[in-house]
Amino acid sequence: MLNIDQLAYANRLRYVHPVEKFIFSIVTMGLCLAFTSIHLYAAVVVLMGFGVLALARIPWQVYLRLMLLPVGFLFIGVLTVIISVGGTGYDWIYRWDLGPLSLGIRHTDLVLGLNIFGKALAAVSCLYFLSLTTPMVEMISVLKRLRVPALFIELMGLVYRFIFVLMETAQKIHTSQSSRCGYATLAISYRSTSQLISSLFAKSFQRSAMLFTALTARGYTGDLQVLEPEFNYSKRNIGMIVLIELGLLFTALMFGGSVL
Amino acid sequence: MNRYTILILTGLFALILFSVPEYAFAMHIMEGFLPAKWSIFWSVLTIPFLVMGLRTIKKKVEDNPSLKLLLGVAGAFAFILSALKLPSVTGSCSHPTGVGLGAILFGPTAMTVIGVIVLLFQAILLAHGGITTLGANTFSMAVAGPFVAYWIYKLGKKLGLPAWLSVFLAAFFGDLLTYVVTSLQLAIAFPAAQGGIATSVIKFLSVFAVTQLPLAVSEGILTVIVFNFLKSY
Amino acid sequence: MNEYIIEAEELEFTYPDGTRALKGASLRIRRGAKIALLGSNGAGKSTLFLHFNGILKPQKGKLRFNGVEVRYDKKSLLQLRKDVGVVFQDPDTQLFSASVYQEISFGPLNMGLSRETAREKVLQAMEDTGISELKDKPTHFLSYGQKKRVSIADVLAMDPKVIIADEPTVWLDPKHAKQIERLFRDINEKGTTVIISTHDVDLAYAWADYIFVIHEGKIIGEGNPEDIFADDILIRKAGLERPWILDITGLLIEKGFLTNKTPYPRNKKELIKMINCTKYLGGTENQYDLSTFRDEGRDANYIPVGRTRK
Amino acid sequence: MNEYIIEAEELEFTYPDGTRALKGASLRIRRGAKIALLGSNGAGKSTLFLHFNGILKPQKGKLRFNGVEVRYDKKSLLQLRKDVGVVFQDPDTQLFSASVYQEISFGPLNMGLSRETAREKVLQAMEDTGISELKDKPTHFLSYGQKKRVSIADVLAMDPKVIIADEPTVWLDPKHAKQIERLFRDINEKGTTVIISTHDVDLAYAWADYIFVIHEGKIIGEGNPEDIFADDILIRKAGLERPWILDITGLLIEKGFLTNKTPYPRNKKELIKMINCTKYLGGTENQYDLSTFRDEGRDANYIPVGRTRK
Repeated sequence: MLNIDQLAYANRLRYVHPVEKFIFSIVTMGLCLAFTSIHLYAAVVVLMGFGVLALARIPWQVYLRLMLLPVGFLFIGVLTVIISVGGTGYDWIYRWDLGPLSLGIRHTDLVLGLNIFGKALAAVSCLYFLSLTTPMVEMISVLKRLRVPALFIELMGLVYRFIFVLMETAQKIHTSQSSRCGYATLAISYRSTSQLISSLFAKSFQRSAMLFTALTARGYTGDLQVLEPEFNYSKRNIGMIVLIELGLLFTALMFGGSVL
Repeated sequence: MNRYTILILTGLFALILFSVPEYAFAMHIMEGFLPAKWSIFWSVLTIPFLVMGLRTIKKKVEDNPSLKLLLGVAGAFAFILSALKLPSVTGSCSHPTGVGLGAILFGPTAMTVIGVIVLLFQAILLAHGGITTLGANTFSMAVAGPFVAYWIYKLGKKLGLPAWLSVFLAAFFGDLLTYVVTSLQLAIAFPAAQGGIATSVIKFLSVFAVTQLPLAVSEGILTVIVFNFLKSY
Repeated sequence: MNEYIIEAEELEFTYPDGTRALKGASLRIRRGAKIALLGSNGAGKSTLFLHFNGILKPQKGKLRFNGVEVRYDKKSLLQLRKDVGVVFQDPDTQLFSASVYQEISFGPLNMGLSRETAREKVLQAMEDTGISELKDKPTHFLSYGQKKRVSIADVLAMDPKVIIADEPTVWLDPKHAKQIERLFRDINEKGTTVIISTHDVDLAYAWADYIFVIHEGKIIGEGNPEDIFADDILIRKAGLERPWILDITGLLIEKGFLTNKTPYPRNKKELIKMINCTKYLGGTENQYDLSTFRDEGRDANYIPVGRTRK
Repeated sequence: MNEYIIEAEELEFTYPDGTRALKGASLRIRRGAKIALLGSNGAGKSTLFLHFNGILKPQKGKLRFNGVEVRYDKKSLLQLRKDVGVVFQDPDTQLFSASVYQEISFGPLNMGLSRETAREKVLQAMEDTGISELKDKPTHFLSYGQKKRVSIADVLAMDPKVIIADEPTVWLDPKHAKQIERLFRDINEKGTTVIISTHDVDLAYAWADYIFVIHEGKIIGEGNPEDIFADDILIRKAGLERPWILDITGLLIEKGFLTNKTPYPRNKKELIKMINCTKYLGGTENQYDLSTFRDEGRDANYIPVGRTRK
């Protein structure tokens, strides 16, 4: 289930400074959001694909599957935008009359839909570049440098750690239930699921109490201070990032780029 | 294009709706889907709630340091819950939001903070939702949903409804509102040429109603069962 | 009825994260036997028994239950899970219900038994595991040893033909560990095949009729306990140790204090009896009568057959 | 400097749910010793060491650290927690951070050390526990044994004077259990007092200099391992067993195969060496040279003093 997390710890760009990776993907994502230009979107998708596949060496099957993941939402969303209900007098490409109403596709909507499609795909590839190359621990430390409140950072760290602890527990309970014929019918599934949830909740509660004891034993009084991992900036990388972003900006401005 | 094309398109639409359930059913607006101004608008609108939540937690943690750990573990719990397959009356499976349960147990403001974190992790670790749409998703899932669920629960208690009914209604409407707000957000961003936002809202509401209405009922029932189990613990 | 209740042929299984847990594991479990599946942590024990119960489906290889190949449709799976019960290692995660009674009734009710029949099964299982007085207690108030018993009753209540227990005595103090050992012996005597998966060589040696040694996803040896532990290379390869009792007895025989004309003792009690019988004759002609020192451990007269080392 | 680093006098503690966990427990821990706190499940071990670290405050009785009575204000508590480190049984409840490096830095930073000093302590602790290569790994990718080491490094990085470990070898297979045992011996050799709470009599006998037996919230016996396990009534009362090695050695001495002029062996290796040295002289005048058979277990020359059985 947490394939992305696993890959983030094992990819070839793991030891590149997280701030460099963060700035690269967020600025690119910002450009995609700011400009409407199919050329820009295509360039970003190719660029990020190159980064993920050739530089980070993420297996292409995995990347393909990840790219297909949001397609469901994308199709539904885009189709809902494209197909309109309405009267006459517009630039219909196709119209289907249903008595007083008509269902159809307008030219402007189709262009809008295609733009949304391209933009979302480009933005998603930026997100994947970031999440596939930067482990969460380092992502959190980037947020800390960005002056996100300490409480938020600490909670993020705890949530992240305990996602794995609780997931293991949930899996064990699920296995144990399945091995005793849980989830056999719909009614049994309901019962099994709710037992799983409530038992997991009770165990989570106990865990937090035990964690409190264990941390208090190490002097916890309310703050979760930790040392930050150390990385070295690379002048070469920073130069590359600046060049690429300028190139993308140029692409956006040259090829029908309009600011939304 | 002729009507056959339309039929094929509709068929394709239905196919996607049911073949990619994991994504289609989770009401998270995907990365890059909202125009820039709306991304910024929803983020700005969410920030006060987040700050309020952080302040409340901070104050409470000063008196009771164990609360921070409880919230951290609760956040992880919410994440697991959202990734859990849920038995559904339509036969398909999807995600409970846990919005109602969380709001009743921890209060709506704390739920906002936990919600942002969970949504951020979902975006990064599961590719559900996104960073640019984090504000919009937070507003629907971690502000509107929890607040309404919390108020309904309180109201139900005041009116003397049976506990299970208050819990059911809170979870049901919390879930439902999440879907209504998301549809609204999409409609405002992409108003229909004729009929404007109102028409668009109807379009999005009806598209997602197919899956979200049964889910809201499922979530309601499940929350009641879980609540009863928790009471017996 | 087939002589072997479970037969696995060249099972292979790789987890989604890339861990190759089973790399062609083959074994045949004789009906009614007391089996130990012996291996160090991470050898593939858990993955193997999750196959026996149909939780995992082999990516390659075949699994037969009672001579019939396991199919993975819903109905066959339910039947298999009814027939093969698993007692997991950590009762803290296995127990998920609020009360002991509710917990134990989970299996029988899922099998579609009527409430009345389920009730009988639950009460019987509670009696067999000696926890009748805990019926209405909430599970999270129980001691560790009690939880362990409840988790055994969980499975017993489903009347399985095979019970698999994962490291059943870990974390128990000596007294409670003995009780659990004895409980599994009693369960076996009523006709249930019992498989214990463990890294505890003393337990495997003292308790089992027959041992399978698993290492890196393969069965690398099988046989009766004496033969298994006589094979030094096998034991070392599997990252295990010899039971202390064999080391000491062997040494005492070598030094002439005990004779080598007798079967080896299987636990401390037997060794003590054996030493006590020694009349200190200078290690020549001491003869032991089996019946005088054989303890309650495994059957004295179980002779393993059909050994098919791969 | 006080001879005893921790002194507890008649500690009493009842949990909010009514469980009377301690009913007047008294003991004195000698500085620099290797101590085992031995008792069956639920005897009060955990409650007792949560007092040593100031997590629980005794409802009656007194606790002294280094001769000074423990006060429960914020500053004294922080100092006590720096001085007395606790390694909890389940590393998954102790580790709160996904990064091994950040996890270990938590304690030192709480002590108010500078980032630079804290960094050094963390790296040193990782080296001492042999986990330096795990620095960049996330906690959730570690094996159970590795997590255990991280949880020990957590505490070591704080430079405590006393380390308490709760059931440190449970769930580990023999190989990894040995490694952890050795790790605690090394830590002790550098001058840290180590207390292990366990129900494993073989571990306590082989490892500890001095043993306290706890039963139903009271210390019911203390002494060096040989004396403790010579006291049959005590052992039975505490729901424990004698280590097998003592039973067998005792019997062999009784039967005249070994002489009783020598200290008892402490583990299998020593017993084997001892039997091997026997020249089978009819059990009369065998003399063993300590240095030839004493294994690496506990110190040969530690002589417990100041025994004050309550």
